[in-house]
Amino acid sequence: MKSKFYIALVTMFLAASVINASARAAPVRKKLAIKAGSIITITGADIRNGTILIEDGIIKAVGKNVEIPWDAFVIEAKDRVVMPGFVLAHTSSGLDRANENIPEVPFLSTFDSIDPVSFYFEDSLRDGVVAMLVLPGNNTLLGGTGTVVKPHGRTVEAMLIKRYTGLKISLRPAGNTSRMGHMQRFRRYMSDLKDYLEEYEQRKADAKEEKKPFDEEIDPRKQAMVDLLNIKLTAFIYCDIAADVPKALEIHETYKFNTVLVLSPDCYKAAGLIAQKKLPVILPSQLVVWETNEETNEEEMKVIPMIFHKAGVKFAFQTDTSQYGSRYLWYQAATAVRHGMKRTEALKSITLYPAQFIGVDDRLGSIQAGKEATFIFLTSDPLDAQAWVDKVMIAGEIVYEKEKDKRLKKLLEKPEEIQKPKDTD
Amino acid sequence: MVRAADAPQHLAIRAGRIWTVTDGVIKDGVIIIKNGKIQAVRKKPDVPEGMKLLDFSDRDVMPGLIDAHCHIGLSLDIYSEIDETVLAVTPDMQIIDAFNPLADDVKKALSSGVTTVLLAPGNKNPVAGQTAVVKLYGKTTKDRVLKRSGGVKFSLRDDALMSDRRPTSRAGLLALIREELNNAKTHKDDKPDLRIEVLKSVVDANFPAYISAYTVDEIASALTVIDEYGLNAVLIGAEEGDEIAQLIAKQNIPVIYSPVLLFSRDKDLKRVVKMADSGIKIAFSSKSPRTPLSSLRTSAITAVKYGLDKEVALKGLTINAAQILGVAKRVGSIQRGKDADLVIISGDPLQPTSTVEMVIINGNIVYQRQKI
Amino acid sequence: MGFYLFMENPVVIGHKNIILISILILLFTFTISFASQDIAIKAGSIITISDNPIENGIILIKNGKIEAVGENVVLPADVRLIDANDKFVMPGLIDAQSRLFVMDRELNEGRTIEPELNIVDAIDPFIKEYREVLAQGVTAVCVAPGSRGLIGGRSAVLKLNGSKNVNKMVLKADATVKAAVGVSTGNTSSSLARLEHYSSIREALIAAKLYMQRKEKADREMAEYNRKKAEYEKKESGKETEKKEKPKRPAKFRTNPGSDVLVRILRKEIPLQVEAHRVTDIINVLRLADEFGFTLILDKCTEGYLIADEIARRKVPVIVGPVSTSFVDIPRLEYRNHNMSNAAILSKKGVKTALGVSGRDGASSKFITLAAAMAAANGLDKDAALRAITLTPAEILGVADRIGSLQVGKDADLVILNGPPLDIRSRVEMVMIEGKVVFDRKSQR
Amino acid sequence: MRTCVILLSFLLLIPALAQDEQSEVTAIKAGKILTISGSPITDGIILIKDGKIADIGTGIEIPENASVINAGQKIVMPGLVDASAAPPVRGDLNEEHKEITPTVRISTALDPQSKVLKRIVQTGTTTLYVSPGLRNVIAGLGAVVKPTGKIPKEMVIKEDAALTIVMSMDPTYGNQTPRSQPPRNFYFRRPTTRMAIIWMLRKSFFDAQKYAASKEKDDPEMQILASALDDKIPVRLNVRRAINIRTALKLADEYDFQLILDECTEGYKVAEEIAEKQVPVVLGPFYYYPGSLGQSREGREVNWNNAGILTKAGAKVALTSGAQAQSIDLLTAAAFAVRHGMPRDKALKAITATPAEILGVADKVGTLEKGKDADILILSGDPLEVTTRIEKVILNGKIVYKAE
Repeated sequence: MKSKFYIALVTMFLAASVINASARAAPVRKKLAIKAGSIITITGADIRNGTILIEDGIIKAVGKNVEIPWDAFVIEAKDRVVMPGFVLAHTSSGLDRANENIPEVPFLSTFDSIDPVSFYFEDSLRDGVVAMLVLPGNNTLLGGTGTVVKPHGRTVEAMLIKRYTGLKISLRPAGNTSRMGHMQRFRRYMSDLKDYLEEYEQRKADAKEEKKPFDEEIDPRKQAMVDLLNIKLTAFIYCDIAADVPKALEIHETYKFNTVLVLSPDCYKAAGLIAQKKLPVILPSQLVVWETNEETNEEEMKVIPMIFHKAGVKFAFQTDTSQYGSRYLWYQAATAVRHGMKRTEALKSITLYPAQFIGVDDRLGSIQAGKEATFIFLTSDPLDAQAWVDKVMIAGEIVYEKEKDKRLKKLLEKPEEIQKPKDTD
Repeated sequence: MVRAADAPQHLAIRAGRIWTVTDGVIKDGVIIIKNGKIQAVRKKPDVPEGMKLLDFSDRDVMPGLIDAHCHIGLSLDIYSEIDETVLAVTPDMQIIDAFNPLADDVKKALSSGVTTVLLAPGNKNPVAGQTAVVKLYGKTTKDRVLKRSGGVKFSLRDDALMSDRRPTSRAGLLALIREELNNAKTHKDDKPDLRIEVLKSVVDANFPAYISAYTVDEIASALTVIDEYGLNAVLIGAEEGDEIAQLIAKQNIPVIYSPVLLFSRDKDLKRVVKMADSGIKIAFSSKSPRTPLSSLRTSAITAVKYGLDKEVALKGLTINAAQILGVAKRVGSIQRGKDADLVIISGDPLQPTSTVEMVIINGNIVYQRQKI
Repeated sequence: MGFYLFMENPVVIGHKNIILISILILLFTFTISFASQDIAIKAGSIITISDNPIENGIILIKNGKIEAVGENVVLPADVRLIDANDKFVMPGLIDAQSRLFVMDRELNEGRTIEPELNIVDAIDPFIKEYREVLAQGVTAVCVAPGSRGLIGGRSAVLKLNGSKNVNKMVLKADATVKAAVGVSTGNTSSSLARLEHYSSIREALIAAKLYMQRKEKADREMAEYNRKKAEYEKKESGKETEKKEKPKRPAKFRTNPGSDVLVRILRKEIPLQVEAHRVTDIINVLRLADEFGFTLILDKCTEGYLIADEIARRKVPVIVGPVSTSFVDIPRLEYRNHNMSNAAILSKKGVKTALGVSGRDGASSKFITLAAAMAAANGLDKDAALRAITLTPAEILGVADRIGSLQVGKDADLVILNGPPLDIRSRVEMVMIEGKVVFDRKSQR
Repeated sequence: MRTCVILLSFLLLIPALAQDEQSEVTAIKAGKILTISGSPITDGIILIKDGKIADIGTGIEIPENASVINAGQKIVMPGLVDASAAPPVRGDLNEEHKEITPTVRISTALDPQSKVLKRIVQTGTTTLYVSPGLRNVIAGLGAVVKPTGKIPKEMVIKEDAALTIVMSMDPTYGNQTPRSQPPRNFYFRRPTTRMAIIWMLRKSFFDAQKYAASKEKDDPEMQILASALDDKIPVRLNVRRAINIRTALKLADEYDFQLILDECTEGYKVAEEIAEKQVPVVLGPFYYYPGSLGQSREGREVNWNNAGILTKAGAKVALTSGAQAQSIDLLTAAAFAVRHGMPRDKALKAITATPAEILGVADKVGTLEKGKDADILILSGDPLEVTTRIEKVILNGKIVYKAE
């Protein structure tokens, strides 16, 4: 009787949420219980045959013997591995265009250029990513601010997790300008900003003195940089070569930014410097580079995550959709484990740490009571090459199921009838 | 400066040290020169009567230096005039036809102590043309030109690849060279063809092939070709030759090495040393105008700094070069009967602090250093 | 291998040289314990450069500085003794025309007036070449922006101490401001272009002069205002009678970092280092110096030997280089009248002459000794040649208080050789920077 | 204290390094040996004598002088064979002055110092096929090489392994018609369309047949084509679209030459036809999506399970790193092939035995059998796991790579 009432309620809820929930989404239950074969909590120990209790999309309890309320809807996942969804701390995909042509455009926001129907997001969901920070690309000195979204939803608003997060500063000189000029332009911008703020404060003070009302806003084109200076925004500084790292650190020191370093493969040389400053970094998608040993003339394999791991730097992985393997976050973690990284650390680097870097660790990144019920259901261990994402749940709502994934089917199965391919080329 | 015209018939040079190269260093010796040839090298400082004496008792004398590969006296704009690139295969081309003995750079070069050079076409043709061996001074063509045609220059360098002419690829380059050599091999004399005949004399191994190859793969393919056709070959450049030094030594192919001064990394500076150590006969070159002829000696000195045996270095500047170029009968050492090509130098020739003070070619004083 | 020891970041070990690394670690433990300890070097011959050479002398080093030099120096108890009885000791060499640490394609921003650029932003501390340069006894280099920019930016003097932290490498930032007049591009040079270089630099300096005056005026006004404001407020706090009207604040003076640098040149705070090759260009540059009275350093100065007297009369220092054109990849137009005796003639006429390699890449700086030797071969006397790659460049670049000679109080940057410095057979045995062994031949493979 | 600890560690290192020197006989003890040819051997021993496998199996007694590599419980498998790798050759891979260049042997231009080689060996590849580029209709002769040796002669283990012919659109790229403008260089030529490609092919085959019949034997190019036509040299046809695959199969029947299909992006569409003709397939690099790895316009209709579908149909498939994409290593390629539906054992064969057969070097490499080259990998775990790493690579009996 009572449960009937719930179902009715749920159908209403569904009707409401159908706008931003995709058609195949399962109904959101007020109370859910997931019985999982194994639970990877990230923060705590793994749990075999455990239960996760969810209420209104929030984790109420997780453990081996959590007692399930009579009115909870139970999801049986005995043969599944449940873990928090992957978090991607830096991407410039899913945008119609990653960069502006003008070097200094801090006032732009990716929120305005995210393309919700881009395949990128569909693929990301399939690959188990539940949150990503979309930042401008690396071709502009001050590229603009980023947006944290989930790869699910028909509109940017529906996808939105956190607006106005992080500002991209790229130390790679665009075109054929030099690094000297690039740094000069940056310092110029900052000194002009300083002048501007001084004058602004002066005017404010004058108004106060003359008892006049002061309603002058800060120039919206400068607002982002101002917020950077008073730590309302995080600076994501891109280093194109190792030699950029000392400069990034200098910027971090001088302006007291809240800094995350976005690194290119070459930057492994600077691991020591970064470790001293204890800055969080986002590793390049290419995890292995080769260096020619000048004595022996042999090619030596440098495993980037290991170098930073040994140096004691906290990092998150990122992916490159076009590249073999490294398009998957689990593959990145597995590669690190291959070369000797601790499994737990590797898993943290694709869940908890990126969540911390982009400031959503209060909701995502681990399975703990109080956090959002956002999981992926895997067919086997996440680092296993044969493991597939079977289901994705975001805030208690199943938003992806493999067997309903038509596109994946098309990519994996033989076409029914062999149609003659038309010759256009 | 003594004008070359009034060079005396007889000339005696007294020197603190005579670096004969072929038989050691003679202290306080005398060199007797007659009609531009070395008549005698004496161990005693006394000089016969009635002879013009140049007294350098506190100086050293060495044979004139030999630059085993350069493009001097060829033209003003060097980079356009040593490559005839319309055709890829031009064995019948002769560099001597482009040589201007009165060119400025030839005059300038006299102060460097270089007296003999190998002139070669550039690297842009797989089969580039015929080299020549000339002196930087001579009254007549006869005593200036040692060899009108010293051999055929081949190029396995990337420079020989062009986007609008065969060959465009390394594989194609080697296919082309094989094709040409095969044609030469199977050539019937009934239809005469100068180009093919020159190559025929090369594959018949009496006419030397100067093969320009710098990197390991270039040298490797050069060795393969040399081996396949049994060429009488000399490697030009061979900058990375140390990587396969044993193989070069095994086929005993001499090497005309690139200017050492073009390198700056220790690894590269030591390469020539490794090659010499594994028994390869080395000659130095300036590749002028890449580096001036005045830096030929500096190149050798730098090699010595990075471990090359001093004697090998000295020979690489003189007798070895002469042998590789096939002119050792006339130049390359201070010996009775050879041309009187001498350099008077302020000290040990392989010290950077010593300077060339006088240069003598065929008994003529062609350069004398002024006090500043 | 000694130089590995002072890198901030750990050496990543290749599977081949494990043993070597463990030796390193051994060395490391020792150096740690020696770092703070006093060092004494017993030397067969000490080439002080500043004073006469000392036979069988001792150099005492206390925390990185030279404590004492001489025949009879009293040694403290727990001193670490380095025996160099049969060896030569001289100050670390300086290449005043280096490209070491500067990344390719980062030398120039454009053919413009950009004094504000700073070469330090183009430094790559992670390059390996510096070890080879160090192994030849070079302990400091001056790197300047390239010659494409008319006023290319500020140069810096760097130490080869192996630090990966750029700020720790820099011995002196803003050592000079680099300018170039009449440097050909693409090996074509027109006298008109050369004149244009000269005049646009001149215009920049004139503009800077006006800027300076405006700035000073603005400062005066601001001071005046503050004074007025102060007494006005005093009145305010006083009784309400005879209220004076409130002083108006002058408009804020917008500073221009670029012009600020030029102002420092005009105030002789930074010397202007001008690359000029031909006589006409050199004369023009000298005229500029006369007109604006800044501190001038002539760079390259290829045809300087033709007007040595002119240069000498104005007491303008010169950094000559390259000594032999073989250090320039392809002979450029400016070097047509290159003369190996340039340095010799200039210094004979009493010009303060330093030597530079001005090679085609960073590693070329290792040839500085060769350059000196060749200058010596062409008439520069040997002592002057040695001075020209140690103390003279230090003086010209304004770092003579720290490096350039073996004098009490200077940094212990020194080289130990097994023979006279200019002899080709001599080998560098050990190199020290601020008392630390940064190169040691014994620990080489 | 610290010092002596280090000293100790450093003394302990010496024997470990001493092992590097190869003595006459080497023996590998391993927990599990994947021979590929037969069923896996547990606790087996491999004896290596002058670069070849002298013996393999269980309970083989090890000679005194033998130096022993104890692989403990690790997994041992044959060195990988890459049937289409990035060629260790500098510059242009095609001789572009004309479209038909059978005499071009890519092996003559091999660069022994190539970084590609030194890297590829560390990812487990011990044999690779080097092919000319794809810009010519008949591009030239490829060779099978090993990443060792100082000159090409020492590297090549099979000269003239296959004649590379390109039926994809690549040869048309850059060719222009002389109508709009007067010909400025040799790129004003055929083919500019697919039909012209096929036409040029037929023509050269036709000429080759004529040549084979005639007395005059003085044309090296025709000589090679002729020997391809009477099965002395296999023909490796680069095709992507299904229609081209069909044409290729047709041509093979028509001129009957020994056909190998190269790249074969749309092979899954015509799997049965390929299988029934028993034509081996060398798959190109794996593409997630069109345009992802810079492949040509033809790679539009990709299927992640191309390999799986072809194998299921019964075709002989080799997985490759693919000339363009150097970021791929063969083990990963196999792991993903399995992920996308290829049977596990087939995937393992597809990077060892099968390519060896296709390249005609099965007598030397591809499996762990007595008498074959001692190209051996020692792995930390299952070869198809991303978390598994290569501990040692042994090439011709010598350890060429050792993980730190």
